[in-house]
Amino acid sequence: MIEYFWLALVPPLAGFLFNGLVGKRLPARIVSGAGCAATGASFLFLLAVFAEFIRLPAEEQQIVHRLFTWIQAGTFTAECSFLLDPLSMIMLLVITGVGFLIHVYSTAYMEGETGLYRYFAYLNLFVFMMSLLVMAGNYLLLFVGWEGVGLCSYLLIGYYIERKSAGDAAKKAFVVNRVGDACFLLGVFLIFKTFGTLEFGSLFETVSRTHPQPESGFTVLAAITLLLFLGATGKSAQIPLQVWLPDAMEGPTPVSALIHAATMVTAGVYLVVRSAALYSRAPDVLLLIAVVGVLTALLAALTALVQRDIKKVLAYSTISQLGYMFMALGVGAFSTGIFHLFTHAFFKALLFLGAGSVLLRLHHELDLFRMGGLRNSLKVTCWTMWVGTAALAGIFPLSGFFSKDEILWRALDSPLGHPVFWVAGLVVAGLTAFYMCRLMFLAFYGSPGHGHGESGSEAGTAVTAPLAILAGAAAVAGVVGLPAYLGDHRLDHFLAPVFRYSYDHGVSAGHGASHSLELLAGGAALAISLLGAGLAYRLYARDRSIPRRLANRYPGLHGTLLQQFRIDQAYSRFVVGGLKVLSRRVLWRAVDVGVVDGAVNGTASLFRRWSGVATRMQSGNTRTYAAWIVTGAALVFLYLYSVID
Amino acid sequence: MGMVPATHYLALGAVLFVIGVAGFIVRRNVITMFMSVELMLNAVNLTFLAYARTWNQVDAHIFVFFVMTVAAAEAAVGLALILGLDRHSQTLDIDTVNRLQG
Amino acid sequence: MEQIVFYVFAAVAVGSALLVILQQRAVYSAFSLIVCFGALAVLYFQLGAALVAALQVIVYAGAIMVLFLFVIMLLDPKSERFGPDRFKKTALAALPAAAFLAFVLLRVFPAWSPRGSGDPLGSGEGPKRIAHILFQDYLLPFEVTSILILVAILGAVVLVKHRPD
Amino acid sequence: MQVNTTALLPEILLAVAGILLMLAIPLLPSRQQVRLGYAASLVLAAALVVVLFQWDNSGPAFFGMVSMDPLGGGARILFLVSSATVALISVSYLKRERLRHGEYFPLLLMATVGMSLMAVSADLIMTFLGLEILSISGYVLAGYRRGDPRSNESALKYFLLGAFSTAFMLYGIALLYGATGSTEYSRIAESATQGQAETATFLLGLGLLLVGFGFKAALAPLHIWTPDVYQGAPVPITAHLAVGSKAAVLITLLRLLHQVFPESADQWQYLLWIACAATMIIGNLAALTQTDVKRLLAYSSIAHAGYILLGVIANSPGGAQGVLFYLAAYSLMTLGAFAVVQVFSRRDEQFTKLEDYRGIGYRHPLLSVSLTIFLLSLIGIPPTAGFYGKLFLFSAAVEADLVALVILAVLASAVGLYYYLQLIVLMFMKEAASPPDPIPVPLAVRIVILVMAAGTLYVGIYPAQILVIAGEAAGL
Amino acid sequence: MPLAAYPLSLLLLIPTIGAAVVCLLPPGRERLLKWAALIASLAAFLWSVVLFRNFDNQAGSFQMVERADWFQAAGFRVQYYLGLDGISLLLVLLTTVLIPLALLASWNLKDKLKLYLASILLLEVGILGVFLALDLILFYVFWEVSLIPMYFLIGIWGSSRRIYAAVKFFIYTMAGSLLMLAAIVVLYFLMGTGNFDLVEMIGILKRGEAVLSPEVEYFLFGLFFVAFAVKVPVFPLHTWLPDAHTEAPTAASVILAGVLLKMGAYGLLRFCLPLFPWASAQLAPAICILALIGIIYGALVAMVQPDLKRLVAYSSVSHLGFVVLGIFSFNFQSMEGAAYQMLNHGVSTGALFLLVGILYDRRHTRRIDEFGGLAHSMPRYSACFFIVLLGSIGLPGLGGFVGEFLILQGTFLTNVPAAAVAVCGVVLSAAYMLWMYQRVFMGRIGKEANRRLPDLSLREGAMLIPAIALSLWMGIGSGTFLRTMDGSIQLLVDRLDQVKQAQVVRSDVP
Repeated sequence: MIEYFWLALVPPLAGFLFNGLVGKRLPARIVSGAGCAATGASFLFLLAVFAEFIRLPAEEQQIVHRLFTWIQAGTFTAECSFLLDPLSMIMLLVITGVGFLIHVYSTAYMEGETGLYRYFAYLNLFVFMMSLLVMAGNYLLLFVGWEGVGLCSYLLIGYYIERKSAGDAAKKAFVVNRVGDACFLLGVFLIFKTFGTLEFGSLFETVSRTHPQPESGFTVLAAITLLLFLGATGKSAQIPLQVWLPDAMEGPTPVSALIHAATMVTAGVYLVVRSAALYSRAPDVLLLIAVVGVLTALLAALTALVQRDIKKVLAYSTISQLGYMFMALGVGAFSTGIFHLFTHAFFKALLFLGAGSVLLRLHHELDLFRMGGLRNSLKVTCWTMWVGTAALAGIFPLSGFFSKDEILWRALDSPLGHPVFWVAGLVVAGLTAFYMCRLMFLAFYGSPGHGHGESGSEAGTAVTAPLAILAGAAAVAGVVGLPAYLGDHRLDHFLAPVFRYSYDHGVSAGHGASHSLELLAGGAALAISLLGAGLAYRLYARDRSIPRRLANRYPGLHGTLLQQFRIDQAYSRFVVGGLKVLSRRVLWRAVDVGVVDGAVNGTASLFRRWSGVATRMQSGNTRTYAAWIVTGAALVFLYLYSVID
Repeated sequence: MGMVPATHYLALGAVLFVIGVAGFIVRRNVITMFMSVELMLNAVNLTFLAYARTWNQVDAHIFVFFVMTVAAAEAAVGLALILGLDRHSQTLDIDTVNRLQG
Repeated sequence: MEQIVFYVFAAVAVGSALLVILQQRAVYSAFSLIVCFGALAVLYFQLGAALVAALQVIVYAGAIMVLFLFVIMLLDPKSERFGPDRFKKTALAALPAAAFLAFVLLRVFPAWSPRGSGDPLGSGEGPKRIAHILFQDYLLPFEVTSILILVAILGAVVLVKHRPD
Repeated sequence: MQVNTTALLPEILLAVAGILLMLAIPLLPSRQQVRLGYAASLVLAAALVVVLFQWDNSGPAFFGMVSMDPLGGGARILFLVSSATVALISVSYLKRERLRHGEYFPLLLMATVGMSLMAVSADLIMTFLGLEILSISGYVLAGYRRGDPRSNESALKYFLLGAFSTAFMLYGIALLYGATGSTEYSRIAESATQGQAETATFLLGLGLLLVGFGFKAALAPLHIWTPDVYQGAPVPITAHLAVGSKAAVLITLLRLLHQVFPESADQWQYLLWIACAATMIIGNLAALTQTDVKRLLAYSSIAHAGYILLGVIANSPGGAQGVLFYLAAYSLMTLGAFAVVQVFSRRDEQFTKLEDYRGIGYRHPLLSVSLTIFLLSLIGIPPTAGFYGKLFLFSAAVEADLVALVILAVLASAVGLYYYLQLIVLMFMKEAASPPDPIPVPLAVRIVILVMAAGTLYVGIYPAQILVIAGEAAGL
Repeated sequence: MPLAAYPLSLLLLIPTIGAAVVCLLPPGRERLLKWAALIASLAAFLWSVVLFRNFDNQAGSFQMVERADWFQAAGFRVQYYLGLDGISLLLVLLTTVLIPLALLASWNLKDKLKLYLASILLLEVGILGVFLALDLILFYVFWEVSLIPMYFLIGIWGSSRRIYAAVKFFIYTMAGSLLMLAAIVVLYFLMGTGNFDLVEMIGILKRGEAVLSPEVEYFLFGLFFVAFAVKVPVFPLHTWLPDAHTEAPTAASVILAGVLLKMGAYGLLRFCLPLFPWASAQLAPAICILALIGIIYGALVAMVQPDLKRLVAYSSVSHLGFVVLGIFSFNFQSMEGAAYQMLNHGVSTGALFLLVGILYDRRHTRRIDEFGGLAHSMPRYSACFFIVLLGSIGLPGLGGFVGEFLILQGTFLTNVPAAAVAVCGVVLSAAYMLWMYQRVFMGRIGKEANRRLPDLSLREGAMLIPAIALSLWMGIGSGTFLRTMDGSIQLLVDRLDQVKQAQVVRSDVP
């Protein structure tokens, strides 16, 4: 059965086609049922595959299936080939598992929507594309999934088509992603040009042979990895392409949970880890990734501090956490990055779904400051979200603690790490705890906000069950990656075959540092998180006037934070606006209509003018005509004069 | 008795020809223009005859007959057309004949 | 003797030719033209073309010019009024004309004085030889001129005849 | 030396028929005079048959005044077909315009005699006389619409300027005679080859001859009379001037330059190079802004004369072949176009403005589709005769290293596209302004249009036959 | 069947007969006329499928060759010489696919229907002839024959500025092709074969039996290139295209964008490269720059167009820039990609024009700001539009990606900066297309007129489904089409390599 793992793609695709083609005329129950069933089937199938997979010896945990040759032109070949290895296995499980829960949640959340068939079709398509992305056996097929999830993201962000903002956000997401994709493509070209293949297996093997040692400086590998990383910044919303993700919250909340928190945005992380064989040989690029990760994490966390929109807070949090993951990758801790990806998928999905539950209750009121006091009416939501918050904030012993702690530790401990990363990570951890607790206090505590009373309740089991399951997962998922002082890091071992061609910097080996130091570092992180939480409690649970006063006193700073350091505005003004002006005023009106077409029409009118000259010869006067004849004769004489003698 | 060189006859022919050309361009009266053409034809005839003498041939004399015939034929048709012009516009001024132009 | 005749009549020819184009009234132009033709007839004669000279007087100065005069009198054209800038225009035209003449007179004609191979033209044999050539070598052109004249007659008839049908 | 009367049998036939027709005027009642036109066409056809039978005849006749050769034969075919076509489209025209038939057709036949003589002439005097017959009948025919001042003006301008240029040509002949002592083609060529002729006089004579022919062939800047004359002349006569007359002059020019003046090729090629360029440019440019169809076609014919010069300048049998082929193609399309214009112009030639063609495409499909074919052929788009005409001309020119001139021709004809298209646009793409107006198409004209259209297409699809004839005529 | 012995002639004959039948049928019977035309075009399609199946992918040379003297006289020999290779085969197929769709698109036309149908069928003959002809004169004849019906289609059935557009189109193209005619004549004399046989000429040049001097080769290449560049269109010669596309009726736009532009690119592949490889190689950098300008410039200008058709038209400028870039990057991938992109552009842009036409039929405007929120009133239509649009912007899984990818990949191998710039085109295409989609389909329905627009009809569906299916097939099963081209492209590449090697030799000996 395991060799048919790629059949996991079939149910979501079938679901997509079913809902897309005939869903419009079917009742909502069938539509949503089909959507859930497709993802569920895929998940179950993959569980079965996993059961078999886990039993294989480590060296056999690399199954390639070649379906057909997709593109072939001369020496260039792109197969439609699938790869199942621990990395894709774990990704697939997360995608379909979390995806299934979110499908189920959606049946309730999206109830009554007219375009339900579209929604589920897109969602299934997304699961298909995301699975394709992680299952792909070469860069080009990966790119198919890569673009495919971008497309689904576009469709789902723009799901509420009548909203202009949704359309804008969708378009922005796609176009910004395309910038990254373009770089990705260039990376792919360079890979082919350099190594002549795009298949992961043979490529990594070749690389390990031709480039046994990492080289610093601007090598070919550095160029490749840099280009791929630029692609990853698009998908994973890192600096400089982070601007689309906050806007992407225009989509339905479950979509935000699935695509813009749990799965799609982590594709960048996946890409880097998948290419670990390349990245591990380009230390300078790794450093850059770490720097970008840290900066993004800091920037997003700071921005999240002041957001009023509940989903925006979560969105910035996501960016920040992704930055964390990249920091891990940047210090060479690839499996740690995946570990955080794994845990993050649960708690961030949970948080978004919780937020969705709040929105359902409040009829899509997004402003945190108009909420409050929901803890009584939304009990399940409240406590599950606390679990999620705690996990995100890295409170022991929830999953987030382990993964985040490991990242911080690697940043300090890895030969590629640096204490600065660690310190920055600590700050982000504190900030995270602060803004998450701020969110919780604002939403669930204090006096009820405007427009809603104490009455009202949870939306139903379709909502609460996924919340509960995710809360459970968020709580315990850390067990797969216990730190050395607590036990076995199973994830590391599981993922080990993935990195067989990577250059081993000795990241996980430990550098003579003792467990105690690691323990100390973990304690520090925990302490900082608790500090952040406490501060939030002080500022938002008890007396909310301080933040307001702060904001009033430093409007510039507040605005800057609120506007994400105004990067987005700069982009839209200078890049987008600039291009529009360039296109409309310069290229179209001036160059195309003015110069190029002007030259054409100008030639035409020039000919008309010359025509006027030619017809002016034709005055109608016979004597003038005679003069012309004499002129002609004179010209002949003139020539003959020059010839004769 | 010295013979006048042929060149002098040729020169006279050229002068008359040029006078004819000038007359054609300068004059507005259609008949005068036509007379200028006749002048040009006579200049040609003189040239023919001058060359006939230098070549010692009579062929050129015959050419002159033909030219005269042609001149007569042209005169017949031309004067008929001039009569037509007068009938249409009661003028012989060529400068007024410019209905067709452009 | 020949030289005197030539220069006198050449002067007459050029003078009358100038008068043709400088007279304001067409009638005077016609008279000048007749004078010019007469002067040319003399020169033709001097060139040994007695028959041509005779025809020049009879056909050209006689028949054709009478036709001209007839038409002129019939239509009675008003005298032409020359524009005020006439002299400027004339000067402008005179320049290329002078250049052309200089070119022809100084470069072309002097370079060439063929000595013919044919027999010299006896004064009395002229018409006979001409007839001989005309009706043998130039038979076809001669016949063709009849067509030409036919065309001209037909043309004149068509163009002048009053309302047809 | 022999008279060899049979050599000129076609011309004699035409001349006699012309005289007979003339004599028939008083005998026939005016109603019956329509038949004169058909009789003239028949005579022309008969002459054509004679020419075809005599195709293999060659050698001099009439004491070296004329000389039979394939070039003359090919040219005569062209003239006879052209004149016959003109005769056919004239019958209904004369009837419609209430003009006399009696004098018209003899004049046309005589003009044909003139063209024919030019084509076979072997002596400058003969050529001159042929040209004069053609010209004088042309003056008369151009002024044939006596009631119309435009026609008179046209004829008068044609006459005055024609006579003026004739004097130039005669002067040239005189100088050539002076330089060589003869007017016979072969003798002139001979003395030039042997270096006996004095260069200055010879070249000056050649130059003046070129001025005369350039005028008749409407080469810039001597084209100046053409638009006015073409516009004012009766439509069939415009066709005659644009096709038969022009072809006669061009073929004679071709023969003179290729056979009589090959020694001075450098000089006349240089002069014609400039004339060719100027003609193509001025013809096409001036046509751009025309509003009258006849005038437009006049400029078009100027431009086409420019293209034809390419073949003349090439100074090779291939060039001559190109010229003859082009003339054949040009005759087909131009005669066809004028036939359509004749029908469209209606009573008193009221409708010759471009605007009058607005929207007629769907009302008179036969006429408009045929006209479109002719116009496309004039543009040079396959599969029409004009395309191959251009191809063969360009080939000859390229072979003679006239690539620059070919490129110029190409660009000029690209400019020229516009005015042909304009007419197509008006016919098919604009709505008619006035209510439909029936246009009677007389049978003879209908046949002419159909034959010309079919011919244009046929030659455009399968040019071999015409090409072979042209090649033979050019001495290939 | 004796005709089966002349497969390519039969292909030309089918639409010709169709046109003749349409002309002969009584004008009143509109349905009959339309069906006759449609059946003729479908028959041509089916026959081309048969050709496709019988095509031997292994051979790179011309197949199903038909060759006979057309005429031979006075030193001129013109042949009726048809042949099919991998590149032309696919373009033939594209043509026969698009023509029925174009006919369906104008199913409701009433005005001068007969002339219209006959024009389209004649146009098909001309286009097919261009792709099949192997004699330069024959090629030129078909080239021009395809021009006239299109001129009439734009000029008679176009919208308000149709005449300007038609005349501009005609003069632009004709000016280019007249230059080509001059070049053909020059080539004819230089080769000295006494005929216009393309295959023979290439053979002679290849074997070195005739050598063109650099000046001559530049000159001839330039003349050919201008003719084809106008048609493609390459950057500064493109301004006829927005006008022509915009003013043309839907069917004509479809054919114009779908096939006619390909004639230019095809000409580059068929004539410019194999005949003048040296000049091509020398000028390639400059041409690549023009192509890049076209890509970026076309995309940017498309972005700000207020008119749907104009937008699509400028997008064609951008897409065809990719094609030219691919051709002049001179390696197997890029050239095959270029050929593939030609196909894909034909399908996707053809479909886009069909879609815009559908909208125009309903609202009689193409202004983007007249629309908005159409996804509500026309969901099926918007879905189709979106899929086609994705194909156009090169989403993997649809046809556009394969072509674009191969072009870029190939270009990257030889010219990294060019590929880097061209990649920007990928981003921009997403930008202008999605922005347009947003303004037309998303948001609220602003104008009352858009509220009750009927969704796709069966007929309209029938013309879109094949296009979409084809796009998907080309995106996933690219092998079907790529394999047919391998041999032909390989020949081209070999020809270019030959020159490159020769150049090495030449530079050794100064």
